[in-house]
Amino acid sequence: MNETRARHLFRPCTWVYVVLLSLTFITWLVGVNHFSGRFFAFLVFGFALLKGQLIGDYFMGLKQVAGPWRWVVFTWLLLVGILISSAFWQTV
Amino acid sequence: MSETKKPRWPPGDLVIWIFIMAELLVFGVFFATYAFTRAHHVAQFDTYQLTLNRNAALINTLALITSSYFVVRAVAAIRADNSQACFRWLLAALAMGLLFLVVKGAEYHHHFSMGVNLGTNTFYMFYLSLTFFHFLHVVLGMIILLAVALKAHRGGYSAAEHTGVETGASYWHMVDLVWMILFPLVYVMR
Amino acid sequence: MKYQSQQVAKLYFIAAIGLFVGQILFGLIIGAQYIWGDFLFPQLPFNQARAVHTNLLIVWLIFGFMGAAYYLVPEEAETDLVMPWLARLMFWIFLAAGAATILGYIFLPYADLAKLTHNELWPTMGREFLEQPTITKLGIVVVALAFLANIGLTILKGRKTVINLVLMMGLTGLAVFFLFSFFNPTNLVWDKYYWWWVVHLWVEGVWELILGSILAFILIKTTGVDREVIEKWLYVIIAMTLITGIVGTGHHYYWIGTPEFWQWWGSIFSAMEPIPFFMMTVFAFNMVNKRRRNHPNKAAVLWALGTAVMAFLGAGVWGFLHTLAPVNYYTHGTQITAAHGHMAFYGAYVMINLAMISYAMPLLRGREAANSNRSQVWEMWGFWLMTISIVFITLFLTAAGILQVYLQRFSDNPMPFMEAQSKIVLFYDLRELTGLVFLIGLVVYIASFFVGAKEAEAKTDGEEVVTA
Amino acid sequence: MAQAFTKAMARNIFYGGTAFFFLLFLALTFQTHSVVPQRDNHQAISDLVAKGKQVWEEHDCIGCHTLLGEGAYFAPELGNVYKRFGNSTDAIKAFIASRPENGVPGRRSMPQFHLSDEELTAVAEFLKYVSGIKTSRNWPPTPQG
Repeated sequence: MNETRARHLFRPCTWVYVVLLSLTFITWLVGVNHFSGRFFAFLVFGFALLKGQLIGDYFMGLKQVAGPWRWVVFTWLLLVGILISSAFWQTV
Repeated sequence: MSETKKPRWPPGDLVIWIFIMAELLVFGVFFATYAFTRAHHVAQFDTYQLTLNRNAALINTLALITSSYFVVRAVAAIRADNSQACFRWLLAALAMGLLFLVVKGAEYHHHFSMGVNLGTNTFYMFYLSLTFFHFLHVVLGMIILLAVALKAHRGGYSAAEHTGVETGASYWHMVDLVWMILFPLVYVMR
Repeated sequence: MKYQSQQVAKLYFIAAIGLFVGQILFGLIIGAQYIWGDFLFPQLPFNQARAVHTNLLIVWLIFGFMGAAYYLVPEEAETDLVMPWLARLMFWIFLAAGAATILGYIFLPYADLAKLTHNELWPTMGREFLEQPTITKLGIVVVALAFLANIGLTILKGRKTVINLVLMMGLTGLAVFFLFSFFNPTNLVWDKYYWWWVVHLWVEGVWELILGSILAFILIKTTGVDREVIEKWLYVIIAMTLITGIVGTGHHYYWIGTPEFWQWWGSIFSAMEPIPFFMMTVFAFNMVNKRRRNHPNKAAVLWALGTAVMAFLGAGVWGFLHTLAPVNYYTHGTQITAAHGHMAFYGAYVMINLAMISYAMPLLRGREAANSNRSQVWEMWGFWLMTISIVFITLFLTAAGILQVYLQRFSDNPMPFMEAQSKIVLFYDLRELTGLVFLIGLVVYIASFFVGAKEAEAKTDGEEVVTA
Repeated sequence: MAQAFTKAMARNIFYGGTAFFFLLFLALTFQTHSVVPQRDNHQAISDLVAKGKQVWEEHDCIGCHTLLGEGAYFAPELGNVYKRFGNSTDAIKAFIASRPENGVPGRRSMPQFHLSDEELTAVAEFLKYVSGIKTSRNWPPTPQG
């Protein structure tokens, strides 16, 4: 079990790392340029949720898990996503 | 490949996952409260958000992501039974954590020298509370990683038994995960 | 009972129940004063009778905790208590000091009690729940130190179990945080701020360690579930308790001159406080479902499960009801608080004490494992009468509170306090009637110690049963 | 169960979590200490106010009244009584001094404490000081307390 997991982990995690960095840069670009409004706010927020899911799946290793624990991070992101979105929808 | 049997449990000791869920819950509530409070004070939040340093936040986000990545490599190393590599990756991760603390500390120093505190206004109340609460989690996570690193250095883990590494790693990723939301929420979205 | 020195617990349990009766009688008196304002006036003004009601509660709960510790610590440590004589001596000192203080509340005007005990030398009196004269407070510290030394040394000498360690931490915390009762600055904000370090960090902090460890002990004994499993859960539950409860203190810092940020911190963390209570309920029922044996003391199991449920309702649900700052803005200092206080104290601390007494008393009185069936039936009647009464007391006080909030704080023309009170007297009537039922329940409970005392012990069908 | 859910880890989280959150609590307390002086009306604290607090305590006023919402719920809130009584310490003194010895038939009544004039002044000054404490959102919600 551990060996299979290790083989899965090594390469994908580096790839994920690069994606995380890229998304962060885009978020930063939006930030330093003070881009505002629904499109940009939800763009970076969507990136944030995606990054969270990647961290959960690949860094925390939840992708390898079967059953309810597989969805811990996803559920959290979903709830937080809904709550924050509903608060921001009308006010950005 | 061997799709035979995925484990039912996440890596690390299950107790840490109960703790992680509790932490995520607290942060989640904190985030939602921030968002809904902002909706009532949009002008104030948008004004004072501009006083934050997005470059510092960028460095910190990169630091945490990199740190998390190093921790992933540390876990991979111990699964390959390489204690010393595991130790080195963890040290690298700790260095990134330290970078986070220094940058964040500089940000706090800037704000405090401007006379900002929890009572200044609602935005700063949230900014300071959220980031400081997270800051303390970085400190705690680093203490855990340090303990794990030292044990790895002593050869306390092996490919067969390294629950401790996975436990510490899971916690550290949670600290990272929370920051992924915090960064755009507090620094960017407007 | 395995060790002779555990016998000392019996004294403490008897005193606890005796003081419990006093507490309830004075509860009925002040309940009556809510209806007939001049009842016993001016001989026994409300404030003095209330001090008796609340102080007796605290004292008897502490007697119960001490008794529980004297019973449980030797059994867990697998060794006799190091100084049973000290436990006996401290019992009489504590009882005498407690009784003298209570009699002072009843028979002296409070100001005279303050003068008599030279409160001016070190003023600590006259703060809610800390009404005791300074000399009594010092006495409590002495008793607590002797008590901690006694059980601490016993634990050190014997087997160190998680239950003993957690209990010891809880009791030590109880003593340590009590020291803040000696800090009484003129600045009211700080007075109140640190007053909560006694009150909140007791009941939503260290007392819950005591509660958790006693509950874990009873569950190990009555279900036969593996100690390892129970201790693990104990750690998780108390971890959650303190993680949420310590910063949760902030829910007392909303309106006392402390800064606004406490409204956020307090609301967020105290909103999590029901979680450990919920976990405790799940845990208790789980353990009982997984039991390896049917313990003949069904009453003790009932009390243990009752504790878990009622603590969740009283502390968890009723606490959550008014813990968020925007709600608390209106409910702070009304009958809502009283409603929560009654169910939380009963559900968490009264019931855990009665659970422990229920488990230990038959053994202390020479039974093999349990009382006779008839005695247990009486005890369970006591359980239901008291528990259902407290539920209704809580509901009536909640109704009174909602109405009070509306009339006095929320409506367009806020009413003066006394006028609002006169509108809600119906609920005080109902509360008092329910209080009488509670008293009947208490009498039935006490009777259970005497009925069927000569009859044979209750037996279960078989010792090793239920494997699902 | 293949999964390790170990007692040792549960213990570590208990100790670590407790220490962590207690330190957090201390940090917030520290912050509170730096902010409270701007709102606690400490400049109004005099010897007379200190004396008044002692009179307040030695008659167990908190056993019936609430003060900033804390205490018993048998009698009115007094954190704002100075304002409710028209910003008058004399009105407070007069009220306390005039309580009937044997109460009011059928109704709640404050006891007659036989306070000296100095004590009356002190307790009134204490209540005046309390009314100057700046509470969040100016609690209580209405002048009625």
